[in-house]
Amino acid sequence: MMVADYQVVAHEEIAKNIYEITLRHDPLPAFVAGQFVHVKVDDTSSPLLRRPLSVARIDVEDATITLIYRSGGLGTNRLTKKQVGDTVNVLGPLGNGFMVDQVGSGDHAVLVGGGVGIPPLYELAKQLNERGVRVTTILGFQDKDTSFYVRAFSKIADVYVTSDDGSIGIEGNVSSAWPLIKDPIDWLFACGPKPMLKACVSWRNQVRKASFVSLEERMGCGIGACLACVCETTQGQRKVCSDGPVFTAEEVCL
Amino acid sequence: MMVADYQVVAHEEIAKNIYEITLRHDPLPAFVAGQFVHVKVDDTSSPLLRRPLSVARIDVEDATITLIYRSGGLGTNRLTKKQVGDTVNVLGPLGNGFMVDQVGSGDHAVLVGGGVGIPPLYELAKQLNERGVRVTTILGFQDKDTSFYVRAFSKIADVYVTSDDGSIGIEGNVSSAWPLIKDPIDWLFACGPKPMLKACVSWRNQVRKASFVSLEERMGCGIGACLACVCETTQGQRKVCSDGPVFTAEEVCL
Amino acid sequence: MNRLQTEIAGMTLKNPIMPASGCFAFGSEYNAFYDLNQLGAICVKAVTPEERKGNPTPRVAESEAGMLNAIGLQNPGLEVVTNDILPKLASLNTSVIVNVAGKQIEDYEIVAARLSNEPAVSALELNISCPNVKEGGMSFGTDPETARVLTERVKAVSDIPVFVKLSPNVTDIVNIAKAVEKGGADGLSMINTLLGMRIDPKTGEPILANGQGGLSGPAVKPVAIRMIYDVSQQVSIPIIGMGGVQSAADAIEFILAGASAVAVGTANFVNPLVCPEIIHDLPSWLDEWGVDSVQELVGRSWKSCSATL
Amino acid sequence: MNRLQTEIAGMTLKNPIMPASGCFAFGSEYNAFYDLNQLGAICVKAVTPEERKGNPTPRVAESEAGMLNAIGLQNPGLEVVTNDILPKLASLNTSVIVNVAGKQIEDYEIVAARLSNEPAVSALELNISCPNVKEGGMSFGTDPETARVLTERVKAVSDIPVFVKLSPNVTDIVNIAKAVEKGGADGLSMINTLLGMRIDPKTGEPILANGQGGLSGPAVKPVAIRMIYDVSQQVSIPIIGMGGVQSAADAIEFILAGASAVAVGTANFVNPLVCPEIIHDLPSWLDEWGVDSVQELVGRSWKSCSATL
Ligand SMILES: Cc1cc2nc3c(=O)[nH]c(=O)nc-3n(C[C@H](O)[C@H](O)[C@H](O)COP(=O)(O)OP(=O)(O)OC[C@H]3O[C@@H](n4cnc5c(N)ncnc54)[C@H](O)[C@@H]3O)c2cc1C
Ligand SMILES: Cc1cc2nc3c(=O)[nH]c(=O)nc-3n(C[C@H](O)[C@H](O)[C@H](O)COP(=O)(O)OP(=O)(O)OC[C@H]3O[C@@H](n4cnc5c(N)ncnc54)[C@H](O)[C@@H]3O)c2cc1C
Ligand SMILES: Cc1cc2nc3c(=O)[nH]c(=O)nc-3n(C[C@H](O)[C@H](O)[C@H](O)COP(=O)(O)O)c2cc1C
Ligand SMILES: Cc1cc2nc3c(=O)[nH]c(=O)nc-3n(C[C@H](O)[C@H](O)[C@H](O)COP(=O)(O)O)c2cc1C
Ligand code: FES
Ligand code: FES
Repeated sequence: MMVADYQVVAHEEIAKNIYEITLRHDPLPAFVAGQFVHVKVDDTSSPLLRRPLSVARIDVEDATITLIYRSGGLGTNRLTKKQVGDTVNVLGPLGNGFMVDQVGSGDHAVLVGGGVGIPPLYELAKQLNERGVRVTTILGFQDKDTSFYVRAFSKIADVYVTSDDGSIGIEGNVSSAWPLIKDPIDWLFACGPKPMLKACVSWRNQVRKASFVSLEERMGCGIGACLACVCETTQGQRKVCSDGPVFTAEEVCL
Repeated sequence: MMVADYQVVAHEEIAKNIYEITLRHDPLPAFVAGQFVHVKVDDTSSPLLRRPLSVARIDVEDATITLIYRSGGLGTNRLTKKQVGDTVNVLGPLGNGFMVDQVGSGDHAVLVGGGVGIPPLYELAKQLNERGVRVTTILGFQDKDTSFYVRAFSKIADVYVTSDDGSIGIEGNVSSAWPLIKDPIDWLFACGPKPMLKACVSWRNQVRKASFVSLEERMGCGIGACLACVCETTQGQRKVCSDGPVFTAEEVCL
Repeated sequence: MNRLQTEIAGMTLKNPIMPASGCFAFGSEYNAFYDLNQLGAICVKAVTPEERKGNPTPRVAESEAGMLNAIGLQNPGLEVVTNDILPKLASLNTSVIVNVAGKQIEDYEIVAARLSNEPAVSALELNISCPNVKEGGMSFGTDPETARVLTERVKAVSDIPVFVKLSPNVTDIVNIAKAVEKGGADGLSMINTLLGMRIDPKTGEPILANGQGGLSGPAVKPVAIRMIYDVSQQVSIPIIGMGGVQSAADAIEFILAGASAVAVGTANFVNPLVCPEIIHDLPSWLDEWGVDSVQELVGRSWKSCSATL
Repeated sequence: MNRLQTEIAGMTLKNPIMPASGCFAFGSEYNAFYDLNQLGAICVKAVTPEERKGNPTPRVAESEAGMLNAIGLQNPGLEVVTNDILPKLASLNTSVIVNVAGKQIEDYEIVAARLSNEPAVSALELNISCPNVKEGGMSFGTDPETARVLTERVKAVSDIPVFVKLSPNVTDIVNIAKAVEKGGADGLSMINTLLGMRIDPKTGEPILANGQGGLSGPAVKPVAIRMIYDVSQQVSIPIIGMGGVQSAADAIEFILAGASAVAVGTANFVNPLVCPEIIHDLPSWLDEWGVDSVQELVGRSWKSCSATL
């Protein structure tokens, strides 16, 4: 965990209001898939707070991380202004990330993502694929215009796509694709809006080994000091930023 | 008077913490030497208020104005970040400006400027020179590093330079150069810190036609609506932003 | 049908947006940018019985997302305002609300009595944040009983609606609001500025010549929203909301909190076109909400939907 | 000689900078960024007699140059704090100030009595902005008499310095400060957060699950400066100043206004290194002022120079 200025080495709009930004810091701290960074999008007080964004790609050799974010609010709109060569202040890596180590070669892992919950699943899919894990992904989008990374996932995973209006993939949400996965599932990883996570938690009995969900909560510090981001778990209140964002489907109370 | 986004066509540091920025808007509203613009240096609330900056050059053909400013505070520091191609929101032209029309060909005008009070005098000198007026300038700087536009003035005026530490020109403030002007003076125009303006006002009896000073005051609206920027004059309270910034040496009470 | 039409204290405004007092002088400056008849109303600078010079300069200081002002009620006095300034506003096709200030109750009475007969004036707004000289300098706006008496006495001499502008610098604004309602106010304006101060770290001197001043701008918005939300549920007179409004989204936030109309102050300095821009953007917010009239959104944050639909 | 050394309420701090309560948990998180022994003191999260779950989420909302929080005093309770958490802080070579909260005076007494015997604890800070259940929900911090009694009773059971943290949501903070001084407080902390609210313009729902919350950050700085300036001239106990501090320049502004020490809250979230950075930058400000010790600048905005030099 450290705070440092990262240099923007690439930044583009890859779908409607969806941006991909690649940031370099050499040496790059050790990032784990599923962790996030807390980004200061500007050096003034507007906006004041950092923005939590998941790490979508980690390139150790290149000393870069890639984030994928949806612009819309004050902070993310501001972030879109950053140009190659500019710096962005990054606090991270934060959170626990996905426990990839336990997933064995030959296991079947299903990754379910909705909207801007998809980014952290990409690095996860990549790492699982490298470990010889069979990866299936369900990617849920609002519509075709806001869809991204479908081709990238296709290279390393079986991909089901859903969209609310059917303009890409199956019409409906990720639940429409779930029954289509016929092979036994060993692991389930999910990240996205709360209703989606609830569905995933409800599927956990169909999963042979373990199911994990990554939560979102409004944050202050991002490091466990302010208690803004608590969630209820079977072990009592936990902090999404430092105890999570990844929890087991068993422990979270959504 | 209008408010519009101007495009940055040039921007560089021309002396220590002194920047020259050229802004284009086509069509360019009619600017008068000595007027100022109220600049929003950022589209967020940081800083909230606009910054008043004098117009140092007006290029009607090119549809540009040039501002020269000292960076130091929140707003001017932010302004330094603007790059060629970016836009800057400009409210202007504001204020009354210098009354150049009355100055006749062959008259002798002395322009006294201190620090960032010098910029508006450049356009004034240019216009007076074009009208066939003989122009003498006294430019007072802190030191050599923060001096600017000496050569530019030299092309159109007799120039006396002073600096607090003597690192450029005469050691001392503008008062040290005043006695060196031997020829009769018809007009006096001054812009700079208050003590300098006080000195200029005290010299007004040595001036045959009229003396003018341009004032600075903290501003809110810049257009006469908030009453932030009043000054005392022989005609009662006046607003620096809309009744000034230029006042006659007779009327101001400094 | 005009979806933005706003009925407030017996006045019909073409929309709920107006400049806030003190930020718009008497209107003529902004007239250079747009037709003032677009505005729901115009709220002009505080008027006192006699001319006031105001405070020495600097009168403004900046702070993060805010500004401090200590103008000090500079105005040419009741005579000049009535004879020279108001006649110019008489031809406007929008309501003019005149802000009234004073050091003792009599001051308010004098100004109100005179202005309430001026055809150019649609309503009065009593600025009760000024120090009350008779009561030893404590402002009228901090004691419920004083505020009630002031309201009552001004109401007795006014034939037009009277709004009372509340100071946020109090422990219990609901109490003051209720007292003012009891005194007969036709409406409330809230909030005035928060008392604040900046000191120059290099000199140790206050930046304002007056030492302290009033904080306005986006920085104070959450305080304004909280107060309007609390007060609007406890009084039945309408509220003109203000404090940091910069956009139509902000105006909607105020309306949802419980304001019937919205005044824009500091933002005019940042963007002279802010009022017409907000007015222009409001209808799309009504579309987003699926309502016909902006008035359906007043207090929607605490009113159940069924109550207003 | 340590130019930043600060004597306050009988404690000697190596410098006047400390994190503010609630923004630093119990310190361990920021320990990953720097050695906590650099800090003048550490002020930890509010402790109540029993465990508190706090409020539902969202607990924070952003506003211009500020944030609202409604954490709701979540803490593991006095037992766990004393047994499990404080021992970890005992080895620190800096002062630990524990923030104390409660719903009735007895709560404060219980926590204070116990903590004042803990070697790890150097001082207490009473958070009197909490609603007072016995007095019907009005906070302890809004009534001078209640604040005085609370202070007196806590002082009676405490062997260590007691700071009382004042709420800014009052008409007359000088009155409360004087009452608390009369009650025997060793010092004041000011200011706590301003009550505020944000409503989502798209849904009409408050952004905070709790509805309202406390505004902190740069937005509130002018209010804090004003209150410290006013109070420091009227009491003779020292003040820990806070509210929007982000830089050494801000800290100097607080000190010039009258604060003897300065706490940094929200800014830690923006920049985890802000406290050591401020400490690092302070000496150059002393150079600029030409003073040997930071303590010479306390209250310099209103003390004449000759009094302190
Ligand atoms: C652990 C974590 C990982 C995330 N990863 C991604 C990602 O990879 N890509 C992506 O697009 N988004 C991600 N999000 C959501 C992202 O943080 C918000 O979309 C973003 O903060 C909104 O900022 P804004 O400036 O657009 O909105 P504003 O409306 O200006 O935000 C105001 C405040 O609310 C907070 N906020 C608003 N929406 C959310 C939200 N959904 N979750 C948390 N805080 C919010 C902001 O952080 C800020 O403090 C993640 C959130 C968390 C908690
Ligand atoms: C009519 C006029 C013309 C000016 N022309 C020039 C120019 O051509 N070049 C130049 O460098 N400067 C000029 N100034 C001064 C310039 O406006 C200030 O230096 C600038 O506003 C400081 O902003 P900041 O962000 O650096 O400082 P900050 O400290 O961030 O400013 C805080 C607030 O104080 C105000 N302020 C601070 N210093 C001054 C000042 N000296 N005068 C007025 N307001 C101030 C700012 O506008 C802002 O509202 C002019 C001022 C006026 C009134
Ligand atoms: C420069 C200035 C002058 C003001 N003068 C007055 C005034 O004369 N009477 C009054 O009631 N309020 C006055 N106010 C307060 C505003 O009307 C308004 O209540 C406050 O600024 C909050 O709104 P804002 O944040 O949109 O500016 C003034 C505010 C400013 C900034
Ligand atoms: C997330 C958060 C939690 C807080 N918790 C407490 C608390 O438990 N007790 C307390 O007295 N003040 C608490 N405060 C108030 C701060 O200590 C401080 O007084 C206030 O935030 C102003 O300082 P700042 O602007 O630097 O944050 C909290 C503030 C924040 C932002
Ligand atoms: S964001 Fe502060 S504890 Fe999680
Ligand atoms: S700045 Fe508003 S009147 Fe001059």
